[in-house]
Formats: sequence, structure tokens, C-alpha cells
Amino acid sequence: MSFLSAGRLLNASKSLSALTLHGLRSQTTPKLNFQAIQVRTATKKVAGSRTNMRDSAGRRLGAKVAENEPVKTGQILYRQRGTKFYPGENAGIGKDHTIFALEPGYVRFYMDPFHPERKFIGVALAPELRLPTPHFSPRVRRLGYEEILDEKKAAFEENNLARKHHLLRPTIEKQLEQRQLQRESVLTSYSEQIAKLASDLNEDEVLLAAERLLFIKTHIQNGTKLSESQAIATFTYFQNLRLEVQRGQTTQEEATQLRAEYSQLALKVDSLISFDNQYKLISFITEEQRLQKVAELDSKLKTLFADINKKTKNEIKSLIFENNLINATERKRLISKYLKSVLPEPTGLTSPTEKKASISKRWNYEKSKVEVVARSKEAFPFK
Amino acid sequence: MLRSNIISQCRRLLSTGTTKTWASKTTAPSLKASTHYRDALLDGIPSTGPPSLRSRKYKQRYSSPEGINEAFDVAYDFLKSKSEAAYAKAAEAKDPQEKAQLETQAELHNPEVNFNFAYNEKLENDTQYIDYELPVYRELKKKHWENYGQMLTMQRLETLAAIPDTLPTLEPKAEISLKFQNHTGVNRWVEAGKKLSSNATTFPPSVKIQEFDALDLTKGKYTILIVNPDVPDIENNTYKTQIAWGLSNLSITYNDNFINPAKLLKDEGKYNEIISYLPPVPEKNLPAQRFVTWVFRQGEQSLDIQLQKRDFDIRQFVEDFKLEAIGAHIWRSEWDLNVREVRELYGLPQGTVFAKVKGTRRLR
Amino acid sequence: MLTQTTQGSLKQPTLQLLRGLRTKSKNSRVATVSAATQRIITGLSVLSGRKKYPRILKLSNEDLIRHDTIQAAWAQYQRDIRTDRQSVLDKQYDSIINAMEDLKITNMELFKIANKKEKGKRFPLDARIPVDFPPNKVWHYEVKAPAEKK
Amino acid sequence: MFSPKPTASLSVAALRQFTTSAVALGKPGCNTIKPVHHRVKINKNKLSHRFPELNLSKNDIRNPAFKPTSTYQDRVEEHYHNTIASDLLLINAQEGEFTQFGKKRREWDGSSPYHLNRSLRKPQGSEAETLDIKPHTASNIPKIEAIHINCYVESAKDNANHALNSLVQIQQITGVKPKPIFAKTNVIHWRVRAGFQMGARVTLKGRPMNQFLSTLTDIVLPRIREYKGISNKSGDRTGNIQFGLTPDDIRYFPEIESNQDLWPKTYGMHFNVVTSAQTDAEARTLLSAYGLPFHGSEKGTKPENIEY
Repeated sequence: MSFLSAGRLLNASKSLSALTLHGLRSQTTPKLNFQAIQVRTATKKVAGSRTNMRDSAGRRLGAKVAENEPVKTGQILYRQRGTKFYPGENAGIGKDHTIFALEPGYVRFYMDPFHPERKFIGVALAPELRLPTPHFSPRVRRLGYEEILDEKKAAFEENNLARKHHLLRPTIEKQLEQRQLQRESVLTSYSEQIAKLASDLNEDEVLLAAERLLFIKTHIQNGTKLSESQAIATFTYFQNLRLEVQRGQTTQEEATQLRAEYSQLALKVDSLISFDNQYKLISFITEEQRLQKVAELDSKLKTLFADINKKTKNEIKSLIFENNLINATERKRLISKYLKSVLPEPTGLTSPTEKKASISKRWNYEKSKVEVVARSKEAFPFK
Repeated sequence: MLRSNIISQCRRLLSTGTTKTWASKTTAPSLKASTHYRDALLDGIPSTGPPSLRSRKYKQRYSSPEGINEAFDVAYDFLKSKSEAAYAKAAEAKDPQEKAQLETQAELHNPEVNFNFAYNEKLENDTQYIDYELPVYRELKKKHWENYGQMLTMQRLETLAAIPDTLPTLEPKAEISLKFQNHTGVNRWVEAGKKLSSNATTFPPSVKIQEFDALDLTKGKYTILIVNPDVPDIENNTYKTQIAWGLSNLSITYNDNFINPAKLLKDEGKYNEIISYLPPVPEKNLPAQRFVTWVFRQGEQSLDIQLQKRDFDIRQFVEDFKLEAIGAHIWRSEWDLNVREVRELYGLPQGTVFAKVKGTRRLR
Repeated sequence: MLTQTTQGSLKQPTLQLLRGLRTKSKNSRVATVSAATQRIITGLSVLSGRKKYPRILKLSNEDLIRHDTIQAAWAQYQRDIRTDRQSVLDKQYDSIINAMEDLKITNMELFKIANKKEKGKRFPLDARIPVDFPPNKVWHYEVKAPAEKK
Repeated sequence: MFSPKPTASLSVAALRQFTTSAVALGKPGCNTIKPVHHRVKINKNKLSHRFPELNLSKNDIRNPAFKPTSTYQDRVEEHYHNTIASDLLLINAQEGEFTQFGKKRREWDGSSPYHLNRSLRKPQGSEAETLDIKPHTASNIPKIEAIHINCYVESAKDNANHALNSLVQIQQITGVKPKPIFAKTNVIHWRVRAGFQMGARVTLKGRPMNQFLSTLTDIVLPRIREYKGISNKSGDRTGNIQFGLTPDDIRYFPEIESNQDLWPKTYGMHFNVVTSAQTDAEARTLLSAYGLPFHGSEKGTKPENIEY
């Protein structure tokens, strides 16, 4: 009795009932004790608790579509336990391993050379296509998106932004306006300076030069070299000219003429005007000349730094901060050299007992012990 | 060896500048470290501390490991003798590949070359410190590229399906870096696969082609094709490929290889523009469009073709002109409010608006 | 303490959870952990690499390049030694083969003896690995093989 | 009446899953790796910006895993290169030697149609294939490549601490961190269950191996009373020699002997010396060069004509 597992009990009972109908042949079936069969033996045992004889309804697994059958998106292709079949192209797999179509197309059951031990179900987008698509050929793709033909609906959809963009839109537009205003103010200041620096330019040439210099300014601020920025400005201007011709606003001849004028203007402006460290316009100065000026400033500061008193102190500060030729790194170097918060060791050292002296402790690496340093007011000129 | 150690030690005390020089045959400046670091690099860290540390506090605290100076002197002489042998062989070598390989081997262990390469800008290289005309710097840069840049680009090309959608595959031989230098003033290299706004991509990009193999760059020419494989083809309910920009007959060198406005203006007539630049103008509600920049070696042939139609089959084009793909780059574009201005700027018709939900129409 | 084995229990009698067990008691008189458990705790600490690695050596840019140069020189030096050694062995092999061929021509019988396979060959037991301080008596001449002793 | 529980009620988690995390999120347990269209090997660790030091190579000093190795003279290695290699070349070299092919699996003669897809026949006269023996030249001189040490402690089935002690003992003797070994199968009457930690094993290579070899041959083996040596019959016919030491022999190791009370109980160990020799006989010749004694009769050579 023990060798019959619960799963097979039901079938065994059915076959036995069939046997009883044809009269028991001399088959030696073991004495079985079933509830379901109405066989009354001489002595009927007490009915025990029902631990077997139960089964769930069939899960209707297996294929739901045939080969080459047209399917819609999301249509279920195969129900299974575990992955007897794997999802192929344009097919997905659910949590209970159900395979469904991702695109409308025609079902294909196929093998993939990259996974020899697996069977795939995929959806080919066109009837004549076979799966798997060759490995190195471009993917077959369906556009699917439909054009909105109704004008009103299309306009509405175009302005229908995601909530985040919709909420951000006003602030962005305000920022754009601010930037525009700022550009105009810089343009006006540049055109005034250009008028002073390059007086022989006429009205619209000055405006064009101002725009060019503003364009170069934005690039230098972001770290591009000056020569590169100038080239980008010219190149972008020529591109715009080309597009005007493309849009039919100017003729080809005018464009070439404008192009020549612009390149001449560019040459002139680049040779007359250059930028200082605040991106203001100054008369042209080459890099060598600038470095030479910085060196002069350095030597002048050194002489002032030699004897520090009230007057020279302010002069040093003004020299460093008002100079418009030195860039940020050079200024930092000059500050660390001449605007020291504490003067080097010998000046201003006093005994710790001094009343007004400022005491500081530090670790001495040579003697490897803590030492006390007392300094009087002279050691802190720029306090 | 012992005698030279004693000399270098007392020289370190006198600090009169190092006398060590490598066996370099050429006097290229980039084979020497800058004087600021050279003495510390070759003769050991002075008592004032390593020059590469900025603040005096850390300079004071720093102590280099024991015995490194003596060991370095011995190692320097040993490697220098090896380098001389390699240079001698390189002198006789005839085949340029082998010659470059021997010169690389000779300079590969030069501490100054390694210092220059490790602590200077590699992409926008200053030939004073990193000069890619020298085969050793190309070798160091190639290893550096294969360690990160190459893998990243190939991963993005694969996951965004640029291969096989445009070309079937790619064996990367050159490093392609891309940057948009236009009215926005932005100065940042574009990472492969990045989504760019339509304002940023209004004007053509600047492409930098860094070759590593030992080639004669004076003869070989280069072609750049930027293709967009995601242009909607509404009649056939699929996507088609269009060419956004094409340049050919570009000549570069190992250092001057940045095809940017400056270079395009400088040799105006020398190169050929296959087709003018069409900026990304994606439609609303469509998935992001991919713009794949392919770079090819033309060999000696000159490619003077001018295309009119935007529809483009890149595989056919490459086959016809026997172009050898050496590198690629990819960026993506999505619809945004500024696309309307870009269309007006280029005189293009207004974009079609698509429904948000994908329809159910079959492909065929 | 350690759990004893219980008949039929599925779990292997594992160590009682030792983390957090106080090994040093506040007043030294009370020994909180038995010697056996203490031995196991030291055993565990011996096995783990925790806190046994020295702090990472932080080098300046120059020293890092100097260190790499030293490592490269050492690697090149080792490569040279290996190639020299192998070329010596190759020469030895060629000379053996030449000698064998000459012997083959001159005297076949000697050649057979020389070319015999020495299957059970052993190095003498006294030929030890050289040490810095060898014993006073380096070679024991009177050593007999066990068979001969009987 | 014995009635098996119906299997239908197995929970989802018990199903064999490819990725455990997928189940938690309700994702399908199906993992299809898409084939790529290029041949560049992509190392994802190098592309992520976490832990940049770990992307450096192991012999870069900035890598936390950097460990200087060649910091002392390895006299065993030098001894091999200075004397043993050339001697072995002389012993093994033979003029006019050719490759002796081992016993290989044989084809079916095709006399019956069923031979078509049948797996190959067994080699002649042996269960498994045997390796070819290639001519002995200067490039394949036998060398000791590794020593596997395996310490299975039977008493660990009752008391896990013995397994831990065997771990500590091997680390003490070799200076290399060992790996624990676990019982593979249930053996009821030995009261051993699968999954119990039963001992430790380690593979020694390079310098730790040489260090262990010199300690073994210089100090431990000479002090074992009447140590006959390694049996001439040991070996797996491909040039690897096995031998063992009893728990008492282990006490002769200097690392153990110097602190007796720390080791109330020691455990015996099996050693498998892996060499690049092609036969056991050559392996034994190689090992004898390191001072390892051998005993017993060797196949194919009568004891009396073993040259000492």
C-alpha cells in the first residue's frame, strides 16, 4: 500500500473500479481501503481522516498561440512553470514565467545559436521575417507612434509639458530675460569702450565688434584659450551667415561680402583690444608684455615690503587688488608673498612676558618638542 | 655603483641640481621633467620637502621611505643602460613599426617621462610636457585609454545599440573625444551616451582623434560621419538613418588632431564637407534620438563626394569607399522647448507632434 | 562555555557566540573566560588579518615615480637572470646530445650504458639545501643504506 | 501507513532561482545575457567610481592589497637553480627520445550503426586516460610547483573547536592563511553530517612553499625516530607525491615545539607535493634532491640497484 503516492491514488481508484465491473480476474491486486469506492466488504473499517485523494484543478498551462499567428501587444503566448521556453525578441516574461508579446507581430518558436540549450518564443514584426535576426544586422524596429493631425490637439500636446518642466518654465523664462538684460548692458559698455579704443570704426561695426567680444568673453570665462575663442566666434558668425542664406534672408553674394568684412573687422579688433582680469576691454597687450608688467609689479611690491609702515601697507593692498592685469593665480601668489598675515620670524618677536604680545604654540620638527612663540604688534601689519 | 651613490648623496646636500640624464637621443622638451620637480625626482626629496606638495605644513611633515634614494640611483643607472641598448637597436631598425616599438621600450622606464605623463593634462596635452609625436607617450596614453575610456565608449555603443544599428561592429584603434564649442560658451568634453539639449547642439561639434599606432599621418586622411539612426519614417512605420554631418580629407598629426573651429577655418580649402550640419531636432513624445559619430581612416584616397539627400546608408557608404572605422562616439537628443527655435534658425519645417501612447499599428 | 554535543541535534556543536564576551574583567581577580576559550579567541584573532596590516604608505608624486622606477628595474633584473639561466641549461642540453651522438658513432656499447634510463636514481641524503651556518660535520661517510645494514 | 506529503504546495522561494534578488522584487527568474557586438573586454569595476584604489594593479604601492614579497633571500629556490636543475637535466636527458603516448580513449570501429554517436571507448586496459611522456629537454626540467596540505580532523564532528584549532595549527606551521574544509556527505554510523566543519587545507606556492620545505627537511623529518621516509609506491602516476605526518610528528615543527602548552592537541596532516615531473619516478628523484628520504621497493627497479 505504501508505494502508491497521493498523486496516483485517484487514477488507481478509477482503474480498480473498472476492474470490478468486469469481474475480478485472478489479478493479485493488494487489499485496498478506499473511501470513494462503494465496495462493502464483510467488515468495513472505521473511516480514517482524509489526508489524500485531493488534487487541484488543471492550470491550463502550455502554448496559447500557434507558430506564425498574429498577436497583439501584451497577448500571452505561453503559460509554464519555470522556464521551459525563454522570452525571445519582442517578448517578455512575467513573474510566473508567462511569456507575452511586447510588440504586435507574428509568433515564432525558435532556437538561438548563442543559447544552444534553450528554446525561445519571440514575435517577428513582419510575416516574412524569421527569428533570430542575424547577429550583426540592424535591429528591426516598429515606430508605432501616431502623428496628431488635428491642429488644436497638436498645439495642446506640444505645450503639454511634464509637471516638473511646467512648474519650472516661468523661472527659466525670467532667468533668460535677466541674462538678456545683462548681455545688453555689457554690450553697451563694450561698444563705448570700443569707440574709445578703436575710434575709426563706424556705428554698426562697433556693435558687431561688441557682440564678438562678448561672445569671446563667455568662452574665456569657461577656460577656453583666447585664440580658440576668437576662432569659435568667427566660425559661429559664418555659420549664422550660411543659415541666413539657407533661409533666403540674404543672397549668396551679400553673404560672401559680409563674410569678408567680418573677418577684416575681426582681425582689426583682435589686434587692438584685449581683456583684463575683470573681462573689461583694454588696449591690446601681448602675453609677454602682460607678464613683464606683472614682474614690474612684483619688484615694486618687494621694495615696499622691505619697510612696512602705515602708508606702504595701504599702498601694497591697493597695488595688488586694483591691478587689472594679473590673473587669479598670480594675485594669490602675490598675496601669500606680500600680504602675509604674520611677518616672517625675526620681525616682531618678543619675550612671552610682554604685555601686549600674542602667544602661539607650535610643534618644532627639528627639536621635536612644543615651542612657544610670542609676537608683538609689528608682526601683524595687515590685521 | 657604490661610488656614484656617494657622489649623488653629497650632491643632494650641496643641492647644485641633478647631473642625471637619460639616454635620450632626441632633445624633445617633453623627455625632461620641468625644472621645478626634476631635482626632487632624480636626486631625492630635499630637506624643504617635495615640491609637488603645496602647503609648507605638509612639506615639513613629509618623509620619504628609507633607502629609496640609494635604491633609485642603482635602478636609474641599470635602466639607463638598458635604454641605451634599446636606442642602439632602434637606430638600425628599418621598419617604422619596430623602430617606434624600440624607442617606446627605451623611454618607457624613464622616470621623467612617467612623471610628465602622470601629472599633466592628457587630453588637451601641452607638448612641453606630453608630446604624442614620441611613441612612448602614445603607448602610455593607449594603456591609460584602454583602462577606462575605451571600455566606457564601447559599453555605451553596445547598450545604446549603436552597433549593430549603424555599423555592425567596431575594433577601436583611436580615442575619439567630442566637445560642443558654440554660442553657449560651454567648455566640457561630452561623455559617450550623454543626453544633450538642443541649444547645446545647435552648431557642429569639435572632434578630437587621438591615433596611437605608428603611422605616416602626413599621407593618411580621415573622414568623420555623424549619423542619426532614429529618424521617424511614418509611411513605413519604422525608423530610418540620416546623416547629420560629414567631413572628409581631414589631415591630422599626433598632437594637432582637434577638428575644431580654429582648425576648420585654418585649412579652409584642404578638407571637403560631404554635407552641411543638420542639428538634432527631435519630435515631441518620441524616444531619445542617438547621434553616432564615426571616424574612419581613408588611406591615401581623397573623398570628394558631396551628398544632397539626408537619407543615408552608412554600411553601403563604408563599403563603397573602403573606409576603415577606427573609433566612434555617441550622444543623445530629446525634444525640448528650444527645438522650435533651432528649426526656425535652420529654416526647417515645424516638427510633427506624436501621441504620447505608442499605437498598435503593425509594421507590415 | 562550549555547548556539548546533543544526540540527533542537527546543528554541529558550534562555538558559543564569542563576540562581545568580555575577556578582561574589571577586577582582575575574576577570570571571566576559561583558558580553553581564551586560546580559541587568540586563535580566531591569529587567523583574521584585521589590524595586522601596516598603514598604507602615502608617497608624494616624485617618490611614487621613484618607487615605480625601482620596481621596474628589479623586474627587469629578474628577467635577465631567468633568461641567462635558461640559456645555460639549453647549452648544457645541446652539449649532452652532441656528446651522445659522438659516443654513438665511436662506441655503441658505452653509448647504451650512458643512455640507460636511471629510474630509481636518488640524490645522496647528505646533500642538504645549503644553509648560512652549516654543521661542523658536513658529510657522514659511514652512513649505510638500511638494506646493507642487515 | 506511510503517506508522502503532496509536493504541489512547495513555496515559490523553493523553486530554483537564478537571481535571488529578482524574486524579492517579483521579477521573473529568467536571466538571458545578451550577446555583444564587439571584442573589447569591459571590466565593470573599473568603470564605477567607487573604491578607485582597488582598480590599481596589486603591485601598485597605492593599492591597499600591495604586499612586498621579495624582501629576503630564498635559498631553496637558489639551490634548485644552482645545482638541482642542471643535475636533473643530466639524469633525464636521453638522446633520440620521442614522445611516449599514454593510453587514450579509442574510437568505435563502426561495425554497428549504434556506434555513431556513442561516447568513445575506454582506453586499453585502464579506466582513465594516461598522459603522454614528452622528451626531457632543457625547457621541461621537473620543478616543485605547489604543496597542498590537507588536515581532516575526525574528532571535529563532536567538537568544532578542533576544526578551528587545525586551522590555527596550519597557519602556525606554514604562515599562510588556510581554508576550512567541510564534510561532504552524511555518514550516519560515523556520526558525520554534511556541512560540518571538519578541518583545514592550504596550497603553498613560491616562497612560503620553499620555507615550509626547508623546515620539513632540515628540522622536522630528521627528528622523527626511525622515520623510514616516503614510500616509493606513493604518487598519482602523473608526477605528484603524497605522504603524511602523524600528530606526534607535527610537534617537531619549531613553531609548535617552541610553545608546547599552547598546543595541547595537534592533528596529523596529508601533504601532496605537486611537481612538473611527468612520472612518479622523476618526481621522487627531484624530491630526494631536497633531502626527502624514500623507502620500499620502487616498481621497475630492484632495491639492490638503487644507487645511493
